[in-house]
Amino acid sequence: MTGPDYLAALLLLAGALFFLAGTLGLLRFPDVYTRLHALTKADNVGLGLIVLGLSLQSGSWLVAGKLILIWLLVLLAGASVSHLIARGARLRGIPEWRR
Amino acid sequence: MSAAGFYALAGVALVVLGLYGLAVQAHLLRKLLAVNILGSGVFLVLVGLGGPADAGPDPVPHAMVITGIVVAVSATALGLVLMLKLTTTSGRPTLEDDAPREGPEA
Amino acid sequence: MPDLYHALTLFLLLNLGAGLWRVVRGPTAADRMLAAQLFGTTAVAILLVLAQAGGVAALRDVALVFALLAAVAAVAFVRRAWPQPEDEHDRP
Amino acid sequence: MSLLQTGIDALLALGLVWLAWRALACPDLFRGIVLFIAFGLLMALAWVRLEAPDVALAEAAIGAGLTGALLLAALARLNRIAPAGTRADTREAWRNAPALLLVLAGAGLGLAVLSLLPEPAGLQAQVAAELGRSGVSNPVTAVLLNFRGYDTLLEVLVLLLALLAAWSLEAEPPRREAAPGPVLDLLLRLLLPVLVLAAAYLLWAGAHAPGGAFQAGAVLGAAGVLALLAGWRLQPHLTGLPLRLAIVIGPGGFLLVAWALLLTGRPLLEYPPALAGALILLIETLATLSIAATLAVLFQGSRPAAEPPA
Repeated sequence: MTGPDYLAALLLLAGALFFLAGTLGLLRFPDVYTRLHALTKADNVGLGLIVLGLSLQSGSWLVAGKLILIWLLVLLAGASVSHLIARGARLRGIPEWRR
Repeated sequence: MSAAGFYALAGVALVVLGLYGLAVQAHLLRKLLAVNILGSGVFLVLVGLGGPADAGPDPVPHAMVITGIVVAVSATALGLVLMLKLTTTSGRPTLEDDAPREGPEA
Repeated sequence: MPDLYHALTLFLLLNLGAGLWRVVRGPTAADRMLAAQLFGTTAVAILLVLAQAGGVAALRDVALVFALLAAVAAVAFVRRAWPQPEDEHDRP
Repeated sequence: MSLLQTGIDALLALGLVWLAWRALACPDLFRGIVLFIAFGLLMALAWVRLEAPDVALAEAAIGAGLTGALLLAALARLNRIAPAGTRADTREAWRNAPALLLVLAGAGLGLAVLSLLPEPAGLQAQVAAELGRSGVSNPVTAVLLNFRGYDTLLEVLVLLLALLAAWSLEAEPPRREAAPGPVLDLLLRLLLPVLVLAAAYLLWAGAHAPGGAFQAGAVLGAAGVLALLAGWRLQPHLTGLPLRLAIVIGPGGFLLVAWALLLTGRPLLEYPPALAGALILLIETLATLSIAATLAVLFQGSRPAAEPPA
């Protein structure tokens, strides 16, 4: 393994860590709003880091561009869905967690 | 066992689960889920048995499964329309025989 | 490197399995749908990693389709399957 | 095969069975549907592991997009028609099951599969030998549109049949959709052009790489479903003849090609090798349009003309 390989591996591992954090948040956070917060960490940062690591490994600008397009699409879907669900939850009076 | 073997056996399990669900579930939406799972099991067996050999995967079951997936979704859509129509007419999303009888004594 | 990719795939799959607990537990329908949303993202990550591991470019197309349709089920949920609050559909 | 890969396959296979079981057995229907959506997702991953990227594409478009939306929308309508009817006591039902019969059937099927596994006998060699004359270089597309073209012809006719049956049932017209709101509207405006582009790309790529009419049609159909969910409707002057034309142009064009070939004295759907590539692209393009229109209209469930103009 060479230098870029180590960097890519590091990015992939960091991405995996964010997926773990997202899942843990989904399991441990107390209400739907905080869980949304955890979910978007996996969408934005977790997938982002993995896409970055894989782009380094792919060795082709075309593939890297496609990977980034996929990431942007997931971001768009994740952000919109999070908004729609949070708004829906408020309209339906799902209570927020209070300590 | 090869990877394809795992999936073919999982397919058998899905066929059995689907048949079971189809037989014992009263709710028609659940029956539709069961049919879909049954179909997925059949697809897995088909592709698993033609699975990656030395000559590569067999494209014929792949083609059959692709048509199968599209037919399954259109059949599901039709099934859902039928279910809704039946529910509007009879007030229950179940077939007559599955529902508890509501005789005059009830 | 291939081992790293496969280990990563396995790890992401285990993540997905853990997320299933939220689908089963709920408590609200929104929680279950959220978990399904996370599964979609995880599947995209798995597909991209597997594409790199096996050198199969077509898997990136599968990931692309997943990314494109990630919102469909959730939008169907928000717009249809979630019981509407009373005033919502009376607006023009 | 490394231990890690075996672990992935074992986990996926077990996950599929577990999800199917929970989807069928859990008491709440909504939960069952969400589990079924997750099941479709894992199916796509399983196809990838089985080296079937074409199937994975179709499953991703249909399993992850369309089926979930279809089931959720139907559940919503069901809740409106019969609010009490969506909770059936499954426990009761699971007790009275003909379990022994099913265990026997499962054992028989399992034995059959196990006996067939050691010597996979496929048609790889035959397909590879004829691939040069098929007009495309993706073997799955060659099988779908050339070697077994009659299969695909009947399949698009099945789609049409399903739509005609659904329309003939005169289901209740869908309720007026609430206003989509700025976020959903923006999502659609950004996503729909990309979806159309991706469908065109999949259609074009199908000749030499995984993709093709079914995958492209499913992606385009999902775009239609998304638009319907946001409350976008066809202009009234498009719901009549133009929509019906889009629905029948796939099977119609396919039949015309088959008929024209018969007139030249060839067997049914045997293309001249020089024209095969162009004919396949033509049929696939028309089929993509029809599959997309049919899937989107099936999602709506009722005849669009029956709706009052908004």
